[in-house]
Amino acid sequence: MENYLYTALFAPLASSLFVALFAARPKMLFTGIVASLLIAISMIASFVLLIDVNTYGPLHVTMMDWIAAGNLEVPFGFVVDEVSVIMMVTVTLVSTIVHIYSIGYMDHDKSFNRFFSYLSAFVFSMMILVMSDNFVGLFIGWEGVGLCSWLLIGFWYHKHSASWAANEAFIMNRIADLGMLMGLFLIYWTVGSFQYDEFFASVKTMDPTILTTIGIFLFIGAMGKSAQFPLHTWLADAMEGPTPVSALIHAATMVTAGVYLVIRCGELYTLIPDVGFAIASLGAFVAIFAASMALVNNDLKRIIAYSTLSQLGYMFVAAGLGAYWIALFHLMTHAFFKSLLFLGAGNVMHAMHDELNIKKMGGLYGSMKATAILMSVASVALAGIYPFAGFFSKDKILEVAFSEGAYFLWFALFIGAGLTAFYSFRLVMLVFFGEKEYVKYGIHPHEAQPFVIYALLPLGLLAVVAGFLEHTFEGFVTRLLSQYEIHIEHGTETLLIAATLGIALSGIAFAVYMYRRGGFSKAWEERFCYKLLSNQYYIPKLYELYIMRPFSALANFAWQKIDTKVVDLTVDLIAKMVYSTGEKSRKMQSGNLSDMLRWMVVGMVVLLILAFVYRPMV
Amino acid sequence: MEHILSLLVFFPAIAALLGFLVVKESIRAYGISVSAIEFLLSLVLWIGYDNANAGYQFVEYYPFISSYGMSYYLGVDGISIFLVILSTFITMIAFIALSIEKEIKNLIISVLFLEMTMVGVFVILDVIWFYAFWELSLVPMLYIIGAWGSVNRMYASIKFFLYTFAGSVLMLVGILYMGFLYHEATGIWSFSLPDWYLLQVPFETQLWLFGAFFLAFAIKVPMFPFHTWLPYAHGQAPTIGSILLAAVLLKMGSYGFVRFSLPLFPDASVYFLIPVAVICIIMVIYAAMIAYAQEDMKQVIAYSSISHMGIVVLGTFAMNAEGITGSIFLMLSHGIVSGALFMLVGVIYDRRHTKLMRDFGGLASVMPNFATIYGIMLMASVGLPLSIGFVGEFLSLAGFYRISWIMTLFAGTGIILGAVYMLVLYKKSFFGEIVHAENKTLKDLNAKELTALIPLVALVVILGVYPKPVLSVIDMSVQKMLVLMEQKAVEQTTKELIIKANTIGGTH
Amino acid sequence: MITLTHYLVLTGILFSIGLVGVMRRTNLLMLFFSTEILLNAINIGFVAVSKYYNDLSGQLFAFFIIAVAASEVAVGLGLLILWYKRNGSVDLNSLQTMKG
Amino acid sequence: MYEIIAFYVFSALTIGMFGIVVMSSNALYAMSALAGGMIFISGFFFILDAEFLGVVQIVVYSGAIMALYAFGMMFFDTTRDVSEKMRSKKIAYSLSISSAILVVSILCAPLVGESVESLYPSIEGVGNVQMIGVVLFTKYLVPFELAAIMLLVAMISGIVLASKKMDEYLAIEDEEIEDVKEGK
Amino acid sequence: MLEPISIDVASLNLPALLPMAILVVGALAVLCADLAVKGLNRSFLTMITVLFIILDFGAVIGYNGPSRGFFDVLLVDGIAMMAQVIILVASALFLPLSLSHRHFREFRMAELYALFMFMIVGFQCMVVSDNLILIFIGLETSSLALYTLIAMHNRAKAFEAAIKYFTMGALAAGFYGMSALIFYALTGSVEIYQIEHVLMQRQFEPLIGVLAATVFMLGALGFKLSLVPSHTWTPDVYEGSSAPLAGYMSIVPKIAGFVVAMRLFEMLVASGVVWVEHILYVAVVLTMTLANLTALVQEDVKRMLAFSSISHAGFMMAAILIGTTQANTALFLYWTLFMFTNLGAFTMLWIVRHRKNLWDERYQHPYTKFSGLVKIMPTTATIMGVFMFSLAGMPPFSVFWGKLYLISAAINSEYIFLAVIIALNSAIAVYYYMKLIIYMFLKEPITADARLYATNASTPLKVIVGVAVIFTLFAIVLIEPLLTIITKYVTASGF
Repeated sequence: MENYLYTALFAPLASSLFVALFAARPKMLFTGIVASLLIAISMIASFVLLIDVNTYGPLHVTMMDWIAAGNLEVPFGFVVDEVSVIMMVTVTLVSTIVHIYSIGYMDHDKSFNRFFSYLSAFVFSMMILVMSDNFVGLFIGWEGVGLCSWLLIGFWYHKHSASWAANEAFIMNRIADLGMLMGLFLIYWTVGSFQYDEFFASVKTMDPTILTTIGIFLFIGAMGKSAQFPLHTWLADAMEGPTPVSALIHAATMVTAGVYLVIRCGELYTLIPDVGFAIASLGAFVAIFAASMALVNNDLKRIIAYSTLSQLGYMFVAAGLGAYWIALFHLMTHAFFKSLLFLGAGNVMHAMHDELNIKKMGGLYGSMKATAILMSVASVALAGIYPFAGFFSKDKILEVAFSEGAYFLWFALFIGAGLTAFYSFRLVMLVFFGEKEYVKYGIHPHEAQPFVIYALLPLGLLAVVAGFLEHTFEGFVTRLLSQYEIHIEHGTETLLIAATLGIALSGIAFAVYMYRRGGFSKAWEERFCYKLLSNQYYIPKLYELYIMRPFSALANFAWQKIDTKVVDLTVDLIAKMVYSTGEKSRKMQSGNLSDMLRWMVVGMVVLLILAFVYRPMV
Repeated sequence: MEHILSLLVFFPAIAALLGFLVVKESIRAYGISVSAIEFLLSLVLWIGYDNANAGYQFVEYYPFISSYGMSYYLGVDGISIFLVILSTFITMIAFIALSIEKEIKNLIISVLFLEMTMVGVFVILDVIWFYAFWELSLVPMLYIIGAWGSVNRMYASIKFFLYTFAGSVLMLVGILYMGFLYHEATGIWSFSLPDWYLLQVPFETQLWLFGAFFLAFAIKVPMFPFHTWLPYAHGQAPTIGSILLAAVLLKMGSYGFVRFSLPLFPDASVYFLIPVAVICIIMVIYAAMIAYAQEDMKQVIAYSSISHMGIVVLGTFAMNAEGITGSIFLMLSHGIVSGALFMLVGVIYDRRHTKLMRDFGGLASVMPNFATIYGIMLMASVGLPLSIGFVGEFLSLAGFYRISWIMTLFAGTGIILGAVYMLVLYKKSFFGEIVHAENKTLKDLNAKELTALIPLVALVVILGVYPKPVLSVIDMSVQKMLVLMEQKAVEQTTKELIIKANTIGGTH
Repeated sequence: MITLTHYLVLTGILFSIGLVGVMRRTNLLMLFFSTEILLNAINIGFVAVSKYYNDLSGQLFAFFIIAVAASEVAVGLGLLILWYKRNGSVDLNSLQTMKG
Repeated sequence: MYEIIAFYVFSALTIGMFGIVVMSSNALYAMSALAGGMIFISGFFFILDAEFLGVVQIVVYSGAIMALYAFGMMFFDTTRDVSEKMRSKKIAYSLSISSAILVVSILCAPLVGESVESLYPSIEGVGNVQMIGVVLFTKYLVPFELAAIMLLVAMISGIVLASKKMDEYLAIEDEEIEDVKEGK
Repeated sequence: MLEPISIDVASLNLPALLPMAILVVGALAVLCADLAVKGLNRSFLTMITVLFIILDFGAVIGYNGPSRGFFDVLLVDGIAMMAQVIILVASALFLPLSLSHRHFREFRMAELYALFMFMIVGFQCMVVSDNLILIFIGLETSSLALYTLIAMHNRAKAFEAAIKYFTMGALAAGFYGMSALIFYALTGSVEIYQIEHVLMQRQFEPLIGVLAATVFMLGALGFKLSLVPSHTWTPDVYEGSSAPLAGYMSIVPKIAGFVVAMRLFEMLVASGVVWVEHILYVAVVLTMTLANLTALVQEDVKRMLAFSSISHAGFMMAAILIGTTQANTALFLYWTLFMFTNLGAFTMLWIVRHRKNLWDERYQHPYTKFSGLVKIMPTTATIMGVFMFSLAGMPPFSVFWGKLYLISAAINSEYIFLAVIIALNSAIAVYYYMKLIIYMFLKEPITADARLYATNASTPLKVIVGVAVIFTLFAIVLIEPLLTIITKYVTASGF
């Protein structure tokens, strides 16, 4: 049992370290293969664990002590229960596929080996994140994935934009992590331990205000990782990284860590519904906010990134409203089709020689059928059309919102669904159908190598069928997570489903219709709303203007003015003062004899005067 | 094992004296081997150290001015032992990495003297001797900075010397007054720390004495308004100087807080807790911002160490085992990490004779190993979990959270700002295209530098993954000290605060 | 009736005159004159007091002071001669090579 | 009665003389005035019936010291007026006046105590000279001897300083003095 | 009629006089020898003198009679013993500096040695008496001899120094006389213990008289001890006179003066006249601080040392101000340690003396002269550095322990503020000592010719430096025995 656990956990580490040995060397194919194999092993182990957990129940091991000081004790402990095992399976599955895919994708990259080392390292951190049995362990993974995403976004470090995006991502996450740390400290000083079980055991009896504080702090952490507003800007910029990275980290796994955290702390958030609702509202807002930005964007990957954002919003709505298993379910399905979508996009990029502007594509269907089909499948799933995976999970979330009586949220999500459908098919249309724009740029697209396509097939399959696992899934995870039954009478439910499907379909239809006729007129691009959206609501500009610039200005001020001109100068002034007093007192030493004699007399006279006038109490 | 401490202290000094007889060509080898032996000795010390015993071990006691209560009194406990090992270790590493040719003999000899003083400061238990070592440590440093530094070295060295010296004379007065108090109370003269621990000082007096000691330690650390000597010293000092300065000398100050301020003046420490914490927060944020504004790589690290020392002191004043243990561990980690970073800067400086970030860029592609190690150290410095940097920072902040969560929040911004300036540094100098032609031909780390750096990397990882053996040893002595503080505190509020700070749960 | 105070006042006056001379003379020779005045003034005082107390130590002190004065003159003149041989001047403004 | 007159006369004369010593710009006048003043001082000694001191005063001062000074003056040939350019007169005079006032006023104060019994009283019918002799050769023998040594020192000093040995090299610059000696 | 006086010789306690007698004999012997034999070699004269000093030393140590002698004119108490020991040791150590490599005129004259011994006699008389007359004559004897010795260096600056010293000395003598006169008028006695006795009787009334006497005495002794504002002669005289003599002046006349000051002022301070205490306080603080500040800006090492010795004297006055047994012990301890360090420092100056002022036309030992010395003569530079660190009060070199003990004395008698000022002053002082070290170790040499720096070196000088170094470095081991001895003597003499 434990061996499986350790295999699942450490195979990625082994792969990472092994490959790292060759990091500096030119490309070696075997590194990619070895890495993929090890990840695959980890995947198999995870599946075995899945079955075990299903039959024997959760598994909890403590590997060794880590930090111990005062009353504080943090072990390296791992727990494989229903939730974590689902995460493990998802993560390893997608990772394996991404690894294999990358062998093809990074084929021509000179830092091939380095890439795999980073990628496996990421998987390792992600595994720690999901498997740890305490908050600090989770924090290790939390920071670890942050580091790996930094490395991978900045993988092509010679590109200024890439390294910039990497730093942005890291720093944004750090901001959130601070909040999380605070949460951890509060937990420690209230419970005296970081263990999940001990914490959840005592939440019932805790002072609600403390609970609320903890909840908020932890969610701030989640916001960072899951790029919720206002910490969302890094995700779009993170698309600077290689596409497989975007697929794995910024779509399937890492960004969902925040959701995972909230799900993990379900018992906490159920006790503080207000915070939960706030989370849900934020999620709903992000869902529609991100979707709107996706509408007008012309960058292939950014569109998908925004859609990821909005899907994360959906998950938070579910989690916030207490439907943890549904959030988890959507997390899983989303992982499948979104990574598929990204990997497809990767193929397209290769075909287009890293051209990302979808306006310059079109009509690729002819040259790359397989990719086209896969991406369309993924898009359909994303749009949430029956019977694709997206439908089941997403529709549930809408129902949850409805049944909770949060009609406003429901409406937001409802609109979001429509937008999602529209932009995903806008993308499909612009890329695969319509005019062959790329001819103008003299590009001859070609399909990716077969094994890459085969690698994608499982994802495609899952994107189609994953939805039907709904009930088994529910049964499985609700052993741990709180049950959530939707109490809407059947009629309304069907109505809702119909409505959702309707809006999704109409979105698709509209997209197809518009872009068959060559898309919108240029006039639209002059409109304010268009500008607003294409500039991401000017938020990055705001950050630039009101945070980064002032900060560096302030820093310079602190250095050049305060530190050198005030603090240091005072010190030097004191020294100078002493020295100049010396110079003055030097005049006394005129070397003239009668001055010397006079000084003696002066001394005497002064003292005599004092003798007369100054009489302290004797 | 009887006199191992005396051996540890005076072996380098004797070696230094003999060093005068060694010829210039082989002096470097001599230095390395001496420091290696010293390091092994310190390891022997650790092996022989009884982990179950929180008190002083390997104690040596010889009265030498008995009429005035001065004695030669050595001993280590969990608080000091690792600092000793750190000193010997860093000295050895610095010697290995040494790349100076000019008058290397004098350099090595003075560094060996410096090592004596460093070890001495950490193991001595007689306060007069402590002061002696404390002051003596300035002399070799003055020489190192002033003789092998860069353009503005005179100013830097004089500033360093005078500033720190001026700071510590008041400590001398404080020490003597403390001795006087002890004599008043017991009728016998004694300057040995363990005796002083048993002395209950009246509250008012504590405040003054705390101030007298505080100034010396604050300047050494250096704390906020007294920090300006540090950038100059680091900016001008040769690599080895910066390494020793950042890795060990700064720790003397924070060590002083743990060793003297807290246990001797618990009430004053608690009384001044908030002001000190505020200063620490200013240090953390302010220094981090200034570090961001720097153009000189070395200055960035210099200011970053100010910022980190802020967290160290904060942890010290958390008044609970978590915080103090954490801060001591953070001293070690900061010693290793900043030492390594300065060494790395030295590496690039030897090649390019500039430390300005704008002269670099794209180094990652020409010097991959260098970039990797730099990256690892950088991550350790921003406190990434599983790296040595995290443990101490986490514990210190966790500890101080018990005192005030809002202050912890502010101090915590250090981890954000730290990431900011460090990553910006890394981006500016390692990422991007290679703009300067002369950077295209840079050699990657050579064997010598690797041998110096690999151990540091190894430590960063090992202690990051398994700090427990170190922590538990420190923790024991710290808890002993806390109990002592709680017992000898004269004010009721102090007792309460210390007890509260060390208990889980309750109000916040 | 002449009391002790008369003599002491006289001493004071003479002493002050000596001081004046010490301060205003720049010719070293005459400066030495003034120092003699100081000592003489004190002598008067001593003798007067000894008379008042009818005690001899005062007179003896005066006696020794005279001896001191004599020897001082010898040494002083010796130095002065040296200086004069060298600089051809006995003005104290001429010895200002050392200052600061 | 005559004591009063004598006192005032002598005081007037002494003060006048010393005034000249301090003020006159002619060294010759100054010196003669000094001599005169000292002789008048011996007058006070006689009034205070300290004959011995009076005699010593006349002999030592007017004899020895004045002779020395006279030689000195001839040596320096300061017989004509000396031109003294005094620095910062104001300070000098203000200091002089203030010090004068202070010293005098202090000495005006009733310093002497009544109940003080004398340690070495002069006995009735024994002359001052004899008494002094007695005390000098008992109690004050050591100071006396030391004074002798002091005079010896003074003598040696005078000889050394004024001797040929010293001015052998006075003509030459500092640096060269040792050069010459190296030759030996 | 006067009946004949009969005095029992035993009651005179002649042994108390023996030490001085020895030196007088010695001096006369030297003079006669010089008359008999022409051109005696300086080494012979030096060694003879040293031998006489040693004899004297033996007599001092060996003395174990009653503390009073010779109709109570002599007072051989503990502090007198200590002071004499310091005086004699210092003399014996400084005199051999005449045996330098270059031949200096003055050291070939027998008179110098005679005067030297007479001077010592004078100092001894100062310290072994509490009779103002004897003190006065001792003072004058030593001073007159000293003036001559200075002048005998036979340089223009030497004459200037001598004349300045002499003239101010004459004024100081006037002050001394005035003070003695007032004391005499107050008490009808010229012996300190009597004065104390009577003043106690009169409850220090009239106070103004006591204060005035104190003021004049402060003026007189202040000149000897170079207290502000009577310190102005010190740097000039040190600069003008030869290095050995300067070093000697920084030690011996001062310790003699300190003893007198202890006898007088501690009586007054203890008398509870707060005024005196305050005045001394001010004088002490001024002396320490002003001298330090002026020393900061000096360009010449010798002048710097002069100012530094002024400020050290200030520390000593602080000890007298405090006046406890520990303080007085600290005074002697400090001065012993200071003696060795200063001996070394000035001897180094003497060694590196070059007949031409190559580096600066005004100064003989400007800082620039020493720049980069470590590259030219490492050992010399290191030794000089040791002395500088010691003077700066850097542990564990000798002076530090004196300072330590002094500060603790201040603290133990609740003079916290004074202690702080002393500490701060030593912090300021570090700068100018450090300056020399900076020049020697951190700067580049101007002329890399080692011979320029060794023109005056000779074996005896090196030996003396060696002694000084040893004492400076290993002072730690001396502290305990020194403390015990000094404390014994000081307490014995009731201070």
